[in-house]
Amino acid sequence: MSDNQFYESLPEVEPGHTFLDSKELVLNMGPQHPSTHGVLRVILKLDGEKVNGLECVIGYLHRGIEKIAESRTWAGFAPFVDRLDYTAAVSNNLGYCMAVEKLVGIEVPKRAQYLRVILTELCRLSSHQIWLGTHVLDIGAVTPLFYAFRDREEILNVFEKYCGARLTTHSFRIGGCRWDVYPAFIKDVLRICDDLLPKIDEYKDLITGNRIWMQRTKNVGCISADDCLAYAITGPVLRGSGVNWDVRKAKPYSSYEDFEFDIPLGVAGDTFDRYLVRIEEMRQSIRIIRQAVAGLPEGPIIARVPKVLKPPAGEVYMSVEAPKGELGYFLVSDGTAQPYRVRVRPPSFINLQALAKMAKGGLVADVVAIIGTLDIVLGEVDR
Amino acid sequence: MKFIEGLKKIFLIDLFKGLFVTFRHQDPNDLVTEQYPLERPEISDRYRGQPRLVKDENGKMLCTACGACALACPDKLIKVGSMRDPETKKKVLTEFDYDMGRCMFCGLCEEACNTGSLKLSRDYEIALYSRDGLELDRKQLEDGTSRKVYDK
Amino acid sequence: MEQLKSAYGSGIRDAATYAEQNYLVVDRSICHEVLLSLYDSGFHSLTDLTAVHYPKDELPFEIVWILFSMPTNERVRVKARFADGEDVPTLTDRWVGADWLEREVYDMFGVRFAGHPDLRRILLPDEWVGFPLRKDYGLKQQDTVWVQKNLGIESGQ
Amino acid sequence: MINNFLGYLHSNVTPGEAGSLIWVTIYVLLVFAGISVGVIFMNWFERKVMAHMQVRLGPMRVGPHGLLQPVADALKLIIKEDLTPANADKIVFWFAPVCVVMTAFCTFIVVPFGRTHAITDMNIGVVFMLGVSSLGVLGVIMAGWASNSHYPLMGSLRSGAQMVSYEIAMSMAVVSAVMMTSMATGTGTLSMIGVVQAQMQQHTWFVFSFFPVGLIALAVFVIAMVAETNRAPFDLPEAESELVAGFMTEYSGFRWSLFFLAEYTSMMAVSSMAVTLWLGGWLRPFPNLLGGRNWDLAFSLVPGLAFLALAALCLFTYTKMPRLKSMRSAALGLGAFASVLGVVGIVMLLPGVRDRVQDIFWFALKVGFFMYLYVWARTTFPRYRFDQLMKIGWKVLLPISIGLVVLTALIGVRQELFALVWR
Repeated sequence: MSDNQFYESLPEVEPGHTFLDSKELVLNMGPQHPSTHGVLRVILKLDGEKVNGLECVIGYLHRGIEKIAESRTWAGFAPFVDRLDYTAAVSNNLGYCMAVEKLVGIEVPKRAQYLRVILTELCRLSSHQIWLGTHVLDIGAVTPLFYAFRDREEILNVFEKYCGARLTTHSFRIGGCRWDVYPAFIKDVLRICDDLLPKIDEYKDLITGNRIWMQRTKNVGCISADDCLAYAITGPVLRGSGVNWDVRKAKPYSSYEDFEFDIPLGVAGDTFDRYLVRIEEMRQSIRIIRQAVAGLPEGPIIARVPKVLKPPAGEVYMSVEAPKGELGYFLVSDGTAQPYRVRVRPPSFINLQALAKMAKGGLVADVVAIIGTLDIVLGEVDR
Repeated sequence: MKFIEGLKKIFLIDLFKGLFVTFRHQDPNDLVTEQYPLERPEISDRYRGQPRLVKDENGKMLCTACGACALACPDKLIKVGSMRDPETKKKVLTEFDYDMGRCMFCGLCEEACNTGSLKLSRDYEIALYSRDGLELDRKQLEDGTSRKVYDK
Repeated sequence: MEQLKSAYGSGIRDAATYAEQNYLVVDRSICHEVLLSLYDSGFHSLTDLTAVHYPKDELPFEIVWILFSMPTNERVRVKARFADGEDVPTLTDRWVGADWLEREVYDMFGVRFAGHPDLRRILLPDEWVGFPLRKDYGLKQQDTVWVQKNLGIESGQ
Repeated sequence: MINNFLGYLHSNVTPGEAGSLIWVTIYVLLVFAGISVGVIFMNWFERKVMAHMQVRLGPMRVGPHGLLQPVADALKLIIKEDLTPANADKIVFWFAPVCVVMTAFCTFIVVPFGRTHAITDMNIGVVFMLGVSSLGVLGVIMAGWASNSHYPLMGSLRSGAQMVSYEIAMSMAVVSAVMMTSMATGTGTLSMIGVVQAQMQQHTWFVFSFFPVGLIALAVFVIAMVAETNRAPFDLPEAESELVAGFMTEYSGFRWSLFFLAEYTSMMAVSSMAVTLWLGGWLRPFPNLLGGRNWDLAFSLVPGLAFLALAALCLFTYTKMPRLKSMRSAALGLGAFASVLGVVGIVMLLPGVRDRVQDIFWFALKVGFFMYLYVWARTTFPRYRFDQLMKIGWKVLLPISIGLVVLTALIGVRQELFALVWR
């Protein structure tokens, strides 16, 4: 439905209408808008301040990653997966490598599994810090963005020292990890854990306790638990509505069962609960990192994998708890060195569906808050 | 407890707490800005920057023109030209060009090279004003391209 | 899994587990009932819906539904083969989340979904011709008509 | 010519009252130039303070520590192309910024920087100030309407509603302050200089008189003041996350800088009003507690010493600057700036100049505190939603301020009340 079709579909002014009855104002929160976290276009049908209807137009960042996969080798496709959710490249990589390992049936050595857990949890911290900075910025407070990005800088330095790149890390290979730990790795990671805890409490004074923040986020964008299930929403948004489901607990992978951590749950399913869930998740990630670093076993970091990988014909669906939700890979292989079909189950794409339902009836300012709390990344929505 | 909450609400305690957090952050040694041309960032030695063909100590080429890197590269950016040396019957590298314009620095070529001659160096200042300077030929790969470094 | 097999005997082609993931291959005529019965037995959230294109078979499009049941923490994959141009029954009545997923499969494969509220392209521009994820759609191929009209350039390459 | 000029210097009455036309025009130009310098400094001050609170450095490249940044901004805005949207309403589009700037500057006619340092001493000074500061709303709505596009229209309507609803709370707080002026002499005064003199006679700043009432009145005024100038937690009209830039979206170049100038000027005007009414305008701290000759002398030295300290700070950073060819011009600039500050400091220590300058320095210091408060609030607080903003304006601030007026009145006449009751 191109623009003019959309505008024609608006109700004509019936004869009974007087000039004072406000016809709906169609506002275009266009692809390049300061608070749509990327190239998302939201067509708002407004009655004054209230949002009557909302429609998302996506596809501006569509690069056709699933088509590219069909002409790359299994190992050659791994760097492309970093570009999906570019704020959490490590967990995309982990998901893809584990899916291929399950397809081929490779057993990853224990040390590589622990190393992968440490790096994924660090990546979850950095993704949550980006979310915190931009979400609070959309609601008006300018400073937390800089505190969150300053803390994130430490994590990016560890990524750079470990695998050579800060954002598109391409840190794992099929069968394990590419590099072993650099000498000061353990010291850096523990320093990050110790530095971050007081900083998270600082956010409590600056934001959580702030009455303006509470008024802007309490019962805004509410969604009930069974709506979440109907929309197949996963991740912090689901846990914000009180559903106790996390892929790391439900279907443990990469030796997550060795670590004990609890899953924060919200109660009312509004923006404030999701905020608390993510802040608590950052604390839990630090707990996991500490246990993983303490229990890092010795041994090889990569299993024996043939140079040109030809997995047996078959298909497999493997999902990982990415910072945004359940990131799944459905791989179909026909026995050749190139994947036959790679389907990425993007959590942001499916969570974004609920935006129309959550934003209905709210105000324009709430639409911005809800986009922030859904924590969508357009690289993953458009693929 | 309700009464204390009420008092806190009246005297805007939560707002003042927020104010003191921002005030506390003002002391100079907290500032993190790095003024780039003067203070240069320190780069880790595993950094994946501009590709380079490495020579061993006495200047002999390590590359045996086997083409493993050209195969491993997902975007087919590397073209290796070689001719067979009549008496030693071994391949000798004639020309090697690397299109850095489309490279995503994933490091798969460095991994595939078994003689360790193709390395992604720690050079991160590779910006240019025009796109054609990005197709690196063999000579540029060996002794590196010197980009103009600004000091202010 | 077993009681489903008994209920639909002929319709279910194959119910097996590959790499300890159980999946059902179902005949396209009864796939809707199988899915609804799965819904009633607890599989309330539709994790994923996608399609795979086998150009050489006579029923080229294989639609894959991945369902997940929260109470029993179990995941099942239901697959059904469809001919080109044949309508697939939509799931948006039971699983609201299927709306965008079905639109994306239509956008990428051209498989129409009967009963879908507003089936149109979701990722590609509306007037785009061709369905990219089909095997016969070239990697570098573009809808040059659309590109010239809207972007005013010769072609992407 | 010279002697009547010197005569003005020694006159102990404001130029307006003195009635000499030339002296008034000179003084008007002087005050407006001072305000513009204040706006330029405020531009640099806000960016630097906000940056330091956000663990970053702020402008450092343009001149030493970004000192030339405001000049660069002003130059850029003047050179930039000045667009007028397609079918915008030309005249209204042109007049809107002019109207906003005019009202912002008019409020400074009555602001007293010292006993004799005010353009004129109107006997209805406070009412005049309130009236003119509420004219700014017209300019904002004109700007929104003339830009002829969705975002500015919604932004201007929002800010219009916001300014109107907070004005009432503001004026009620002002009423309670003005009532306090009549405590000692029995007859209150509306003139700004009169208010400060009343505080002088009552030996207390109105903030501290009848302990809770003055403080609450100032708090209500500060909140309303922040909302009046669309700043900090109430900056909804130019909330970039929703309305891109509110009513200023369609403006560019010089016209946009007029809005920018008007915003800072109205911030200064409203905070100088708060200073005059509650914090004893140009009075030095503890005028009566620490009265007497030597205290006066000590306090009069403070301005000069302050400027010398600033000069020393600049010299200190000059020595710490890295020795680089490219940085040499910046270092020289900093050195020159430090010497200028030093000279000004010494001049201020001369006896003749000292007591003249003292009033202006204390007034500027107090207004500076409010400016710091603005910037501090802007970095810390998230933004209110529009309906919450109106709820606070009408349901919270207004009742409190009206209650204040009643309370001040009751406390004011407490003797008569007791007398009535006991008898």
